[in-house]
Amino acid sequence: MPDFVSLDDAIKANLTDGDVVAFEGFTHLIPFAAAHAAIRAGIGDLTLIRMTPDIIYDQIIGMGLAKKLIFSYAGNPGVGLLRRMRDAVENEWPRPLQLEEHSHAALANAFEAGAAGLPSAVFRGYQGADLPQVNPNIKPVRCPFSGESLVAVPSIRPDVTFIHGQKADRKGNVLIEGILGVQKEAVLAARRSVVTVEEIVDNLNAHPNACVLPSWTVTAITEVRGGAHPSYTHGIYRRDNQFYIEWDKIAADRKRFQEWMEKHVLAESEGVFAKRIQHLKSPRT
Amino acid sequence: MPDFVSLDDAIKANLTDGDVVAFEGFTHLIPFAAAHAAIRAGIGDLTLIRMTPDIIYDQIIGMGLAKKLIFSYAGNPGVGLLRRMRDAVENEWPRPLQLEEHSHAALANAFEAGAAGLPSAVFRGYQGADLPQVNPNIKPVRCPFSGESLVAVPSIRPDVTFIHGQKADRKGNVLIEGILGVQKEAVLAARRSVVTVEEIVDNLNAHPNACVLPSWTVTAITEVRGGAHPSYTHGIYRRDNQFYIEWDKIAADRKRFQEWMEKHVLAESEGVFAKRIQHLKSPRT
Amino acid sequence: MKDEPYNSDELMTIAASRELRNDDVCFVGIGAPSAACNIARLSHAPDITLIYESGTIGVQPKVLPLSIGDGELCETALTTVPVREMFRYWLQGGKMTIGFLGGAQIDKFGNINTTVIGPYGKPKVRLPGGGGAPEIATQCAKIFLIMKQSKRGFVEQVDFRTSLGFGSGGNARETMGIHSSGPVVLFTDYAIWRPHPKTKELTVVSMHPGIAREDIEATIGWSPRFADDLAITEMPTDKEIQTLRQLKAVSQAAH
Amino acid sequence: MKDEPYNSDELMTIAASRELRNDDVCFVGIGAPSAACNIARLSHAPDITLIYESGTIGVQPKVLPLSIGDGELCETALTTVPVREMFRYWLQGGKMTIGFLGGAQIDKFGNINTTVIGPYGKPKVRLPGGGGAPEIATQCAKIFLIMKQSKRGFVEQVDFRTSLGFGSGGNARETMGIHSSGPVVLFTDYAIWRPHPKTKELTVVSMHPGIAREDIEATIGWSPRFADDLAITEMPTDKEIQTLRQLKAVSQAAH
Repeated sequence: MPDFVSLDDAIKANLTDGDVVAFEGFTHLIPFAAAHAAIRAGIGDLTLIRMTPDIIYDQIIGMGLAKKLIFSYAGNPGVGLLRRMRDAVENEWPRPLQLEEHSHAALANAFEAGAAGLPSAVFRGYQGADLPQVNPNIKPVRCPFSGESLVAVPSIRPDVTFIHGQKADRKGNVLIEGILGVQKEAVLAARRSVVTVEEIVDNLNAHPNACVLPSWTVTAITEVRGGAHPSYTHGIYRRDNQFYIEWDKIAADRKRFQEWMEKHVLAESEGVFAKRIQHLKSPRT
Repeated sequence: MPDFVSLDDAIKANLTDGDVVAFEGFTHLIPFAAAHAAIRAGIGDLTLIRMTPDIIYDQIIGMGLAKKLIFSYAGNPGVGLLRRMRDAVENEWPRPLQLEEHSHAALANAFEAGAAGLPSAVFRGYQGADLPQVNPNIKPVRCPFSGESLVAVPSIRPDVTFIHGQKADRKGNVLIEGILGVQKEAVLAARRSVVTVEEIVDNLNAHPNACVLPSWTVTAITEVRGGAHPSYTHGIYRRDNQFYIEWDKIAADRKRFQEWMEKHVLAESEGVFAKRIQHLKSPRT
Repeated sequence: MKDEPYNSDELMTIAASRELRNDDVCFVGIGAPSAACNIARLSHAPDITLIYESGTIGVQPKVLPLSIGDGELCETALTTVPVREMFRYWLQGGKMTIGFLGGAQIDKFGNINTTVIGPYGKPKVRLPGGGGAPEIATQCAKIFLIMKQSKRGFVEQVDFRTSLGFGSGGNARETMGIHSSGPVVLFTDYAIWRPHPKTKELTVVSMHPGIAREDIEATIGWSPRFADDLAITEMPTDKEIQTLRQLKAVSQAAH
Repeated sequence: MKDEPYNSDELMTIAASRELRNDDVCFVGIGAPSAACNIARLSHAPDITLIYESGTIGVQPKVLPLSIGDGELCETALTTVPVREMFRYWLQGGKMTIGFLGGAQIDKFGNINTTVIGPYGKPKVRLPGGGGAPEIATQCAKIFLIMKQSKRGFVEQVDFRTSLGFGSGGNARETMGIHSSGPVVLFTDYAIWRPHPKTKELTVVSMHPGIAREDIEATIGWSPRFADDLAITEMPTDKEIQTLRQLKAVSQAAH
């Protein structure tokens, strides 16, 4: 059974300087509250993994807490580039950032292979693309039956995965609904996992084939209402698209970024997330 | 959009002598009505694929319509052996039957690879087991990163897959709920697919992450109430465990088997399935 | 083109929407592809299947999503599958008839760069990277390219080949063992381009109304080829333009 | 043993149930393993996680299933996953603490045959085959064996090694690169056996009440080893026997 603890305690017990960590979420259910708690705790030298690093990784990188990024698409979705991440890559500010770059297909397969306990994932990919020339972690393999040339990438096994879900029950089983991303894989592939949920309930009332993580696959659970904001939680509140557009301006300037982080992350606590979603609550359609 | 046709027409249009065919279902949702229609049509020289060949394959084999079986567990689940299949393997009655035998893990991976458009599946399996010595379709492969020795099996790409589902809507989208087996993979991996459903409805009312096959992945759809009997349809009728126990006696004797098939399969039509489930209707718990 | 009842961006999107069919299964990206697909769905192709890489299959959004994972997509989808499944069963499994691509740079063979401007190890501009593109480019049956023309974007050689078009042209795809068609058309704000049947060089086959060859040459970083039987792109109909503008207005209000 | 308040089959099942813990995650097969797991769940291990290969995770059946896919399993499960996922994420992914195996033949190193009696190509008896067993045997942290003793079943050499026990004994598993423990215990209707720490030969460590060494020797196809400190298996408690019989009665009535 997972520990039901405060978010700060969950971070303290599960995230350490130098860890390989995935804060997963595919546009939906991005664990912002957990990432902000990690930033407040100042845990650094992290290797960050995510298919779609967006604002939270821009924030962690901008705060100088990451040494490496494993990713497949680093953008502010629908808005533009990640300006803090660019600054780190192009100007080494506030510190250099190593990149290990893949395609979505590769990383989705790599998470799957991690959950499946395999050392690598085999798929058909990167045909005619340049990435295999700059990433030694993409290797050709041959199908022993057809002779076809396929590619392999190492599986992903984070030290710790953070995700956000709709509900947990009191035994610690977690329900996720809507756009699922690779969160189930990220949890099952990780040594430890921390889940923030909108609500802890008596009964999940889940569809038999819904995405449920059994309690014994989860290390710690914390209730944080609005914990995915400005991302969203299907059925509970909408994506704060306005904030994503605004972030482009905040992140454009180092000083403005630092002031914003000081005020809205460092000087805050996770309680603020419930307030941030007040205007975004949506009825389930 | 799939054709909405009678079961006999769906068989005629999609199953031919010599085809590689999967009637999939994992204890739940086994497409008995479709298999019986195929037997009535007398289509033979089939290569049958299924993880858990049970009574329907015992019937097809006993009727002399199969030349080969690709499988991982051939039993009457919870009851015993498949006596018609044994008779074919041990005594070549009514004709010889080639076997290609795998483990469940191997076939589940092979269906997955088929759905994923890959020529083979790679997994960790068969360690210390004898099957790789008698099945040339199990080959060692090496992880290019860790050097670990893994195994590969060819992916499965049936000519045609038959499955049974709860509902289809009028556009031909299909909903499956409960124990899912490898049916989604079997349909996506196949050149053609035929789906029998309990009911054709206006709206599937499906959970967002339920197992739904879009209309354009399905070749033909037929409404057959009770079409999985003596297997079951979650939420609609229970498994006829009594019949599975009885089958052991029917299949024990060649003559009794033939008489039973004559009376209950050859002389019947799919309409009989609705009657067979009358005493098994269960409220959803 | 200020006085026209449409602008060139709108025609680019509308021209793309016209080539989509009712039985297409499209792997849709955000922006112009999303608009083109939804105009097709709201006009001549009501049953077109739209799939976003977030795992949403058969979406029917009322507003255009800002991201590929907006709630609107899941709420209107036929079904939503895990991302692993999206890339394995639906993209690699060969279920998509059409994929859309565009990027920061494109060359005459439709190879695209969305990774870096400058050298990979020390980029002048670090772009978002490939995302789904490397596999979309080879695993969808056909590729529709959409991209606005500019000297900066239409280059002799891309700095990094994020996704394959026709490589060095000719039968380069076939020699790599790739069976899909690759880019069958490129929609820009000036013209419609199609690959030459043999060389595979993208060739202007239709210029938008009011556009001259010189306009195109002035915005392309190589010497572009024009088809012998050069057409003029049909103007948007009132219905097309209304559908697009309404969709954009609703979407802007929603975000 | 007719006059005993229990029979030897019942003790076999109950002895297995006693070694299951509240935090175990069990890959359960039909028959005795299913009964043992559910007795544990209904007595000392209420939170034990039971998983059936049909994809049902965390089941709490009121009646024992006849097949590994009875409706009862899905209806009482925490969640039901596709079979692909069951074998990849949950079994191969190393989530199971205990797997149960038994079969038509077993040898002194716990290797098991459920494939054929006689040669593979021309079998005397064609058995069902391995199903999940080949991977269960190596991918669960520990294996519990359950099998009734008989000269036919307990053989010097299995006709076909469907699933690995300790191979030829000693550190055979380690040399194959396998990190799981393999069979840590064998429950029969006569005794409890455990592997010798070095040779890994299954050794009788506890005989059921009323059983003599000769009874065991008469039902084993090799010369079985007995531990120095041989115990006598604890008799079933009233509660254990009641729980088992109630479960079986309810199940028989249901099928």
